[in-house]
Amino acid sequence: MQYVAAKTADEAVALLAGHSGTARVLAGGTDLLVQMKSGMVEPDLVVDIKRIAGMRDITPEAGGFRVGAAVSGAELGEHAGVCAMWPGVVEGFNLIGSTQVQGRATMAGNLCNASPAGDAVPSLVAAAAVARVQGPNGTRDVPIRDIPAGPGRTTLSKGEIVTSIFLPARPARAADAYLRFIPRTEMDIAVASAGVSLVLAADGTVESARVALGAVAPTVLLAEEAGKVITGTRLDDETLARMAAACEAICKPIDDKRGTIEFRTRTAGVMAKRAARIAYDRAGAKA
Amino acid sequence: MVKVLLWGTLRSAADGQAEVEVAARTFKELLDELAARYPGLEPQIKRGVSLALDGKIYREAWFTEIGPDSEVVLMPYMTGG
Amino acid sequence: MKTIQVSTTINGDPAEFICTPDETLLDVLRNRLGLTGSKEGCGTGDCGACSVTVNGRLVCSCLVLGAEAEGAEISTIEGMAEGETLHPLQRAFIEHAALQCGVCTPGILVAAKSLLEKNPDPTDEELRYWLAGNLCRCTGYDKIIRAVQVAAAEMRGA
Amino acid sequence: MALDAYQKREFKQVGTRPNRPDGVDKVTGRAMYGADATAPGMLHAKVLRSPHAHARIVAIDTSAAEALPGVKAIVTAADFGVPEDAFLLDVQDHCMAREKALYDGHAVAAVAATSLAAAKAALNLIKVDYEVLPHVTDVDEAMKPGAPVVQAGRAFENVPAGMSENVTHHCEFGHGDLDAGFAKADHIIERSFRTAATHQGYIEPNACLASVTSDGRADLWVCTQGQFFYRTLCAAILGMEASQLRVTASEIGGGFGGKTMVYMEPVALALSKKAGRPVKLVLTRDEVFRATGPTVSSSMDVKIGMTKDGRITAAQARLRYSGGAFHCGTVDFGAQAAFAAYDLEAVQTLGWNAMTNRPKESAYRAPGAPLSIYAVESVVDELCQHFGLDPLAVRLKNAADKGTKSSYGPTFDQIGLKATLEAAKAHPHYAAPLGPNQGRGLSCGFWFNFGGNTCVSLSVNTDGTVGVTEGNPDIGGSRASISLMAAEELGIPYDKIRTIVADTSSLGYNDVTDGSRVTFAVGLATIKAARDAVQKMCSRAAKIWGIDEDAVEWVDGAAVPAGPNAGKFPPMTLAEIAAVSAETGGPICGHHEVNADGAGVSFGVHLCDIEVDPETGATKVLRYTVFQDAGKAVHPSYVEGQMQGGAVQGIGWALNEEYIYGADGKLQNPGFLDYRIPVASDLPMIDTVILEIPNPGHPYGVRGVGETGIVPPLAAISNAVSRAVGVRMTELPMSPPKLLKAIEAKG
Repeated sequence: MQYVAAKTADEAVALLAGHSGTARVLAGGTDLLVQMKSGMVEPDLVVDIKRIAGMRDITPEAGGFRVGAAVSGAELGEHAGVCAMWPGVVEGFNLIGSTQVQGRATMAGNLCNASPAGDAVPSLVAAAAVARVQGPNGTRDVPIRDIPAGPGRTTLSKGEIVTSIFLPARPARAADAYLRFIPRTEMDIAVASAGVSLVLAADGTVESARVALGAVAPTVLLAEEAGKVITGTRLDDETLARMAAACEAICKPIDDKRGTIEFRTRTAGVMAKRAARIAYDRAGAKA
Repeated sequence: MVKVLLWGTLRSAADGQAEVEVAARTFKELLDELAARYPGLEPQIKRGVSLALDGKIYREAWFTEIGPDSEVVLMPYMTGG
Repeated sequence: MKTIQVSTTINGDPAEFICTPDETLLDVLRNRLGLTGSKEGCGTGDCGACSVTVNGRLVCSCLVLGAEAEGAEISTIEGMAEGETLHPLQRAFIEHAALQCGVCTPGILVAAKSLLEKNPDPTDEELRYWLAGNLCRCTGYDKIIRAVQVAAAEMRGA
Repeated sequence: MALDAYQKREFKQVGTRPNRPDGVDKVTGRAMYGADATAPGMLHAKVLRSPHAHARIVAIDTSAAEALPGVKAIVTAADFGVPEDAFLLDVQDHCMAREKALYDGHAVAAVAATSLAAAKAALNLIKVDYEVLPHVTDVDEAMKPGAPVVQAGRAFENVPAGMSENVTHHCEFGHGDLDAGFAKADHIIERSFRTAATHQGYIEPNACLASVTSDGRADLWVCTQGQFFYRTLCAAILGMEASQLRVTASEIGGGFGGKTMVYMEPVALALSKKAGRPVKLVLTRDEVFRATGPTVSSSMDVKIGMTKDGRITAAQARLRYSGGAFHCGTVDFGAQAAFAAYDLEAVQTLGWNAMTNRPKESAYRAPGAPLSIYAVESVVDELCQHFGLDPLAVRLKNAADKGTKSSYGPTFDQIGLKATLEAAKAHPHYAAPLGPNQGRGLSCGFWFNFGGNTCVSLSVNTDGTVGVTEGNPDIGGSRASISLMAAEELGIPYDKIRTIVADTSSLGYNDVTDGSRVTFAVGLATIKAARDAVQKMCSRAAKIWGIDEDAVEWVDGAAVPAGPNAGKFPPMTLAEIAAVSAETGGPICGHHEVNADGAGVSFGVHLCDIEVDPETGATKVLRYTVFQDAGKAVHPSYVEGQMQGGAVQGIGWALNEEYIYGADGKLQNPGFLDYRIPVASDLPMIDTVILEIPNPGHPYGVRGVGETGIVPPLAAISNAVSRAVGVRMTELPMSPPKLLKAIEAKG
């Protein structure tokens, strides 16, 4: 195996594009090193992108924030601006692993690992965040939703890397939230999860909402119907029950050691309605 | 004579008796006598037994003296974690 | 596999080592530098026994490549006491029986120290969540939480 | 006067909380554990493991691996003999599969190479030709006629005819007329329970460093609960004489029973012998889960009859345990312990062990008892609910006491159950209010405890300090407790004593650190070794004073003239006597060797409050209190630590920990990510109440405390959860999917 700490994104792209064997990008390494330890992957080339200028920066842009691909959970969690604007994105990302893992893990890595249960992804989908992808043919912006192709697979082409994630600007009365279900309080993979981002109208009703569900399908689901159900409401119990039902209706989970189809479906709805409530209260508090 | 209480699974090897009487002054004599009188008990005795004497459990201790009125209970060999 | 030469600072002292590209920082510390205080309980970031700080960030050294340590400042359990003087956390762990077998203890101490540097007065809940990645099978965590709070109070001068 | 019998006394040091002697090493990273040792020329070993749950090994071709540069030795079962002794054969077969791979993860070959990378690469080059066989991993399935036979011809003579060949063992305990007893009951509840296998979950993976030299001598450095037993097993498997194999116990990173058995140590020795170099073998966490530990899994039926005023009239339990692919007698302990807390006229417990394609069971804290007591305490709780009776009052009404004929035969001597129950009843926790979706559970627990083979040597140094040499690895602060007892007996300060754990060549045989035996038995031997030294010191003082040695007493760390000579000479301290020991007859040492009995059974009661999220089945432990009889708490902090640690392991077992097997017979969760032991944020503080009802069989009244603490949590939590959700739970762990299903089925 060869290890290269790339100095520029161009260098990283060139290395990855030009390599014929198994190549992997190393950002936080919290998935890659585990896979290497277990023998799941034996890369011939590992390209470390943490030393590329800008990769560890969080930069204000167009009223929102651009988060470099190598920004760790701990770093994002310490950024007051992002925490205020996108609390749900931060809390989703910060739920990954332990404090120790937070010192290393990255959102881009969580996204590109393409686990249906990745905790950073539902909130990013709900936030309509956009990944900037650089490859041999240049740079393109891709909605987060379109990056994962299935468990462990992405839509990125050979040589392409995510260099940053853009969190768009928000109106004042807006907030988001993320909840996942795990059997313990920490250190587990989500059994079902939900990210909810919403904007309130001046009268305190929901003006628009995006709901995303994790761990209940091969990729994160955007629950469009659930978002519609809560739009125009104040999230009374009856609305939330309908929203949960709308979420359950689109779940296509698997049975495995972490949960049953029935359980995942049920808890996805519960997480969604609870996350919606939190986002709603947060947005209301800002108003 | 000493009365020895046998646990359930051993009783079939001792003509169905729950309690047998043997002439013994020590554990060693007791185990030898049991094995001689009831050969069906021998495999378990070889694997190991503990003995409770008046409520106190002994794992080995051949020469522990048994009084005529002592309560003697045969138990599986104890281990732990 | 071609080895890589790496220059770092470990516990305040310059350190150089060579490692293979797939070798973890934990392997380097334990096998190449003789710093066996960091323990491997899982090798997959699930137990925290190998906790160290890299440039001030708490990490599992089993999830860092040795090669990534180039130019970094690393702190391990071996650097926690100053000479003969134990860190207040170390002293509190002994005085309050916060260890039994002791194999998780180095990682927990490194992690707790890292928290108190950020937050000198954590609640029990903040402390428990911070330490959730440090498994202890012996103590049930009770005495660990108490000992960290005792040390935190002492460090605050309370 | 029997010196080993309990005598009431005022303690000066026992009962205090000094710093542990290994503390500084452990907080500075200096302590040397299993994987921390190296040796010149050391090789690294890796084990090849079966990917199949059950397969005949048709052929193994190691030639390509042997040809790999850096590979120095490869061993398979062909490198070992076939022991005649059935127990030893099982131990060896577990370390290295002989004819069949019996479970997923079973070792089939091992490689020693100059680097770990080379050893790993070599594993990939070993070709094993398997004939995959049908497998069975569930105990009830394994007992059915026609089940795949794990090993043939292994049943004991006590197994009734006509059962599946997997059933190796059967037991029955109890007394009285069950039919008559059940006829007297106002209500009878019969329920079936299941528990998953769990792992001891020690944080330090098994590790050893083996060095065999060409003259046949060998050294083994290993994390173990018992270096002497490891020596016995390794020497027998390798055909060595015990004196030629020195085993040194490293510091041990947790064991809980799981490090009482060899798993790969004989393999490391065989590799070292073959390669002619030291070999280090460290298991990965995945290997620890797949091929060491775990507990039995179980399926159980319990039937109990009760009168409406809360008296149990008859009780019966049928226990089906599986200890994996080998014979296992753990069901004996489960069957004996099941009803130990109760004074019963009619009681019967029946047990069976069935082999399954799982790793060989290893002891785990009070092996077998937590399961059967979980089932019994659940049914007792449900009967209390049925009659609307207070669960503590019902337990007190039926509690075993001095003079009770126990459910396993003997009549109890002094026991602490009633005092423990009374303490729980009087505790504010029992009366605290509960909120919605919350429930309170309680359970009794019991463990036998034992003593065993113990040898201690105590040397008085010429500077007035004392060394204690004992032979049991310190897994929870025992060196501190041993030093305290020596200090108490000698009358010198605790910090003048250093207790060390000896290797197998430096001391007589000591049984493994198990059965909660160390503070009891090693403590007893230490006290007696100290008394032996005291007698010698009194004799030296008598000679110096020119008086009869019977006229010298030991008071507060000094020889004092007594009787007719009282006051004639000033006291002579231990340091003063030691300083002139060369002049008065040579070194002064005390020794004691014993196979200790009379450990004294131990009871505990746990109280816990749980809140259940009715929408997800998530549980939260809100409050937890442990009440346990310690006989005498030598170092109360470490007694509390045992109680807290045991409780939390039990919480894990009750709520989330389990071995999950797929339809393919493979373990699905061999890692800390999906084998979910409790993390700090899952738990509240664990309150403890230590009771001290002296054990008549120990000079200081000490009872073992290490194991009882894991027994009550399973039922205490299940009872709390069942009460919180209004559904009786009968399967462990009560993971959220199971709990939510039960809640939704209730409607």
